[in-house]
Amino acid sequence: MENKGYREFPVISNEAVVENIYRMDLGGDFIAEPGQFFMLRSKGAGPLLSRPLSICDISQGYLTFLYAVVGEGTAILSRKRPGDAVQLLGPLGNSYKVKSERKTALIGGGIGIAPLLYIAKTAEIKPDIYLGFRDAPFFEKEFEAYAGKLQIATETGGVGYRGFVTDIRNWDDYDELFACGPMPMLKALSRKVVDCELYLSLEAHMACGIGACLGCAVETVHGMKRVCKDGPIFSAKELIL
Amino acid sequence: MENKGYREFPVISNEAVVENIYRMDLGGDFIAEPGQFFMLRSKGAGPLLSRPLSICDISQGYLTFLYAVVGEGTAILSRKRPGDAVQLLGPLGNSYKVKSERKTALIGGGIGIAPLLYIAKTAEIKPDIYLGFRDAPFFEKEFEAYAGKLQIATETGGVGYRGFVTDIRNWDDYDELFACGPMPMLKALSRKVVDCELYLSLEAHMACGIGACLGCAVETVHGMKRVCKDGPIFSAKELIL
Amino acid sequence: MRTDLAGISLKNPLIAASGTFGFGQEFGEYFDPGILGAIATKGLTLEPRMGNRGRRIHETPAGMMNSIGLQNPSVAVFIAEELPRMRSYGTEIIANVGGAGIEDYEEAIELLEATDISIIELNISCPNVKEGGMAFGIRCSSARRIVRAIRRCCTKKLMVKLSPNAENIVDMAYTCAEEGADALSLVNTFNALAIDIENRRPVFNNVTAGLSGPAIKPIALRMVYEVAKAVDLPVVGIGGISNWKDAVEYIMAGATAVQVGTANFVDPLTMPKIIEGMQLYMKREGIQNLSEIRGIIGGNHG
Amino acid sequence: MRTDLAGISLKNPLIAASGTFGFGQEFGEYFDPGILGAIATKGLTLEPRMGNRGRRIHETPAGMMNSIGLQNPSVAVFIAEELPRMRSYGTEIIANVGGAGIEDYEEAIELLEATDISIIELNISCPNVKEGGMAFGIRCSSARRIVRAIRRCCTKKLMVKLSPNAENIVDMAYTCAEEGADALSLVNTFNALAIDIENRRPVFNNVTAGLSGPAIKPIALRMVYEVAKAVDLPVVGIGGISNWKDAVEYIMAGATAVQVGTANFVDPLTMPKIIEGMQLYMKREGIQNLSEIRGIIGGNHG
Ligand SMILES: Cc1cc2nc3c(=O)[nH]c(=O)nc-3n(C[C@H](O)[C@H](O)[C@H](O)COP(=O)(O)OP(=O)(O)OC[C@H]3O[C@@H](n4cnc5c(N)ncnc54)[C@H](O)[C@@H]3O)c2cc1C
Ligand SMILES: Cc1cc2nc3c(=O)[nH]c(=O)nc-3n(C[C@H](O)[C@H](O)[C@H](O)COP(=O)(O)OP(=O)(O)OC[C@H]3O[C@@H](n4cnc5c(N)ncnc54)[C@H](O)[C@@H]3O)c2cc1C
Ligand SMILES: Cc1cc2nc3c(=O)[nH]c(=O)nc-3n(C[C@H](O)[C@H](O)[C@H](O)COP(=O)(O)O)c2cc1C
Ligand SMILES: Cc1cc2nc3c(=O)[nH]c(=O)nc-3n(C[C@H](O)[C@H](O)[C@H](O)COP(=O)(O)O)c2cc1C
Ligand code: FES
Ligand code: FES
Repeated sequence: MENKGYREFPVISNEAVVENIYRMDLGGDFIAEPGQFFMLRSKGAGPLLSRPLSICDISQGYLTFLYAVVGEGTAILSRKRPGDAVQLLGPLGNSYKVKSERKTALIGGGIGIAPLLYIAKTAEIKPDIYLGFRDAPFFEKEFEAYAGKLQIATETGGVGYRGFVTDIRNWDDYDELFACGPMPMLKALSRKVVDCELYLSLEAHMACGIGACLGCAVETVHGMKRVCKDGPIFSAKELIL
Repeated sequence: MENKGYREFPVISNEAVVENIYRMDLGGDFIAEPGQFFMLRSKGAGPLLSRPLSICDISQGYLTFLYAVVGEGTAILSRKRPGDAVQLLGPLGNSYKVKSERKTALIGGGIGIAPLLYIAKTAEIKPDIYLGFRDAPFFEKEFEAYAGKLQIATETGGVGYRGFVTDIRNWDDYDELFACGPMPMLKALSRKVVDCELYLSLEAHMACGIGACLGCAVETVHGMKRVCKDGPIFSAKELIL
Repeated sequence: MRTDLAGISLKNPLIAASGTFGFGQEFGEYFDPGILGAIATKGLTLEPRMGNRGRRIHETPAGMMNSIGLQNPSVAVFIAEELPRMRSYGTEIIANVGGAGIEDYEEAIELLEATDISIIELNISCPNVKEGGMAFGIRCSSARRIVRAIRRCCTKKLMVKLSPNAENIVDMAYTCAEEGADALSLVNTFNALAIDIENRRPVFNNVTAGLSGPAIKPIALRMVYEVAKAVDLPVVGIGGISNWKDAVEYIMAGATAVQVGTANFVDPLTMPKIIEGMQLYMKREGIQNLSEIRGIIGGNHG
Repeated sequence: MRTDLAGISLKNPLIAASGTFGFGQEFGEYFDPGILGAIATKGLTLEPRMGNRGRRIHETPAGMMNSIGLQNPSVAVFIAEELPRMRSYGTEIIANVGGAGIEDYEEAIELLEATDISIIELNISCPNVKEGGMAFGIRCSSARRIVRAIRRCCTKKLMVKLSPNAENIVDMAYTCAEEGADALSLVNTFNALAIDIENRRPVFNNVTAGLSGPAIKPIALRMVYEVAKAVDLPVVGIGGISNWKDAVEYIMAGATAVQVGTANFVDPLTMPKIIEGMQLYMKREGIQNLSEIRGIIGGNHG
């Protein structure tokens, strides 16, 4: 038992990678498992509740978040400048490891690509990576070094496969899939995948992030589970979506 | 009628002059009368209501506030760094001019010295200036260039007169006095001054700053008046303190 | 966005809330009050009132408490000195009337009867005056007495302003409807307490004061929804409205129009911004008339 | 800061509020729950409940709304699986009991009677379950029925948790006192509404949900003040407490102890920070015992 709670970290950089999508690097020596997340907030200003953000990357001396500006909390975050500080609780939630004996693909949709980078980086063997975007891809180059195959899909067809990333191929020749993205994408994937193990990283509105409020509950075959504590990663088989 | 409202200005500098007392310079071409104030807030973060701050100084291209950190609003302000922005409404309230034909003294207590600088700077003739502090004086050097006589009082006696600034002397050989500071100081002065015109700059808790909420009302011989709109400067004769 | 409020046609459903817009003059420096649907005056009483002594304003998380105490120059002075100027704005003026006893209310209404004002907002819900005021707004039986008495002498449209401190807001609404109110507005401020722990006493001389602002919006919206669903009168939604999205929420909950209070203090341009925001919203969503979304979440309006 | 709550001695007056602290386990990673005065369990029901579907959490200005719907493993499973671990913390455990009908409540209490728990918190105020729950907490007549029934079968200390949606919170308190409650805790969440304007429907499947957090503090504090002044029972203050100053305000309003809810989500270390802050405050002010300031603004306690 450590008396930790929220701790403050300095912003090293915080830049838009494309419109409305920011990359923020925080200074510090972080230890966390791939697929985990942090609860994040500003000090003494901004909304009451913290915002959950996935670990996008951890490097020597810093942690990277990749986030979309969708509302007040993320807008305040986007205005942070180097030298400002943010407060983090975590790392939180369960994790996911790509194992050498399993042929694995990582599938990300939109801002759902965020957790895939650190998962790929910490993999025992390079996974294939499939990234889907509405229009222009972003941040995709970062994945090159860690991907077996890297394939892009865009709904508008501007780059790569034209259409949904879930439709790029038949997935059943993989042993294992890990997917993160909007709920319709995850549902579509669940329906398509028959013969391989599918793991989904879920989002839910959270108050506490530590398993106390039951606000993030999701229905499973084993009863209600908490996205923040029992997840965010669930086997698709267990979920009742 | 101009559609103005709150406007955003960049912070040029924001430094502690002594512990808990900050000087903030904002970039812009400001036009305002001495003794007026602004309502001030951060963009999209921080408390609901804006904070009133007096004009401490206006120079070519910038405006200076001198403020004490007393609570949440001023604490947030004190964390602003060059390049950040704050939003201002104003200038608001009435004003005060030192006139050449009147022998005038300006009396400030604690952070109440803030509005005196710009009043002295815009005076038709150099007023005498009396500044009172609890312990160590601050910002007093800034007044030197604009003061006839400059005298300091400290309650602890470390610098200058030992005791309250109001007790420094008999004030009745001045034609006019302008005072700003804590209410007990203003009351003491009102009691002591017999024979010269005394103007007091008041503080009150404000919601709107523009005369609409009646939250800042003060009792006068002419009924209730609003510190934000009819003041902040009142003739002591008119006030029922 | 023209809106019919109990037979009175407003330019749009945005009304400045009583006590937060003075008599309009102060805001004239920032925008043309004529763009508003209506302005509710500061609460008027038969006799002039100097209001409460001591602290009048206290900030709370996302809200504020006030204890102004109905400071106002009296109905007579309002009619003589303020109304002519307010008339010149070219928007509907709503006279908000407070009082201590029923007779005071009645005499105040009588004076207003002689004016060209078309809507009276009967404030039976001000928590900041010791006598009368909110007392009428808590129990249906007292509300019934005052609304009945006023209805008898009031030929203007009568809008009763409800207190969220009412024991049962829906029963209160029924009662006012039964007694002939033409419209209801809600909510006034919530009775609340703040303590100055340094000095070990309440912040306000009256001990309690009225809470308003964004903090109360979720509760006020629920009340407006319940009342709009229950009674067959136009309901004006009030409580914490700060932007066009808040205003749209109230309309979707069943409000015919809305009032903006505390947000006018936070930014004097709040109301013009809301009007613009709603216009853009309606265009974007292809909404011709707000009745298309009014009460759409399940009220009986729209 | 030892505090007597209806004859039960607590280490200090800081109690974790029901539904915001789970069964303590999650917070064990951050601090030793044994430092708390007491922990109120998540609301327990006779049968296990999976809680509500759809959105459960919605943020509001300085507050949050929840519609958890009393998700819990049942009283029996609590007793078998959670209570032994909770006992090991070495702090008082308060069993918060909810239910649909009176019989459910009675049976749940019976099971708890067989345990060594000394305080039952009777939740007659949960707005998030369709049947029962808050319905009991609105009118005195329903409250009387349930408190009377429970009092008959409950030999533990009985603390009734009041709803701020009660028609009259003071009458409600009297009623509970008359029926033999040993203590009162207030407030539970305020019934509130949020609308998803993009999709033109309520955010929550149940339409309304419960508002908590700093936004409600001024109203909750006023209610605690009124109740503490009126009835001769210990009152536990709840609503928006986020720091030691808030806690001191409640004590000065007359509360015997306080519960911290939403603030536990905002920072898991809120409660240890409050305990520390209060200790420093008491030292600085030379306060030996909180009774020196309890109700000091004018209640009947202290
Ligand atoms: C485990 C987890 C990991 C996440 N990782 C990332 C990430 O790496 N990058 C990224 O851009 N986003 C991520 N999200 C989503 C991110 O938390 C939301 O976009 C963010 O909370 C929105 O806050 P806001 O104030 O800008 O938006 P608003 O819509 O104003 O927020 C209002 C409230 O709703 C909540 N909320 C809104 N959208 C979501 C959402 N999609 N999921 C959960 N809560 C939401 C907010 O937290 C807040 O409480 C993650 C969510 C979860 C649950
Ligand atoms: C016309 C005018 C000019 C002022 N000029 C200056 C100045 O130049 N420098 C300076 O340091 N201070 C000045 N003040 C006081 C300053 O406004 C307060 O110190 C500040 O509002 C405190 O905010 P806070 O959030 O830090 O404190 P908190 O105590 O947390 O504030 C809580 C609430 O009380 C209000 N409040 C607290 N103290 C005061 C006060 N003394 N006067 C008015 N409202 C208060 C706040 O505005 C806020 O609404 C002036 C006040 C007025 C009315
Ligand atoms: C400073 C202030 C003064 C008010 N004065 C009155 C008044 O005189 N008469 C009245 O009916 N309501 C009065 N109100 C209540 C408002 O009209 C409104 O009902 C309430 O503030 C809730 O709306 P809001 O959250 O938008 O402020 C006043 C509110 C405030 C904040
Ligand atoms: C997520 C959540 C769950 C809650 N569950 C319960 C419950 O099961 N039983 C109960 O009596 N109160 C429950 N409450 C109410 C709290 O115990 C408390 O009364 C209320 O939140 C007000 O306090 P606060 O403002 O400190 O949160 C819950 C509150 C929240 C926010
Ligand atoms: S966010 Fe509170 S339990 Fe998951
Ligand atoms: S602050 Fe609103 S009238 Fe002065």
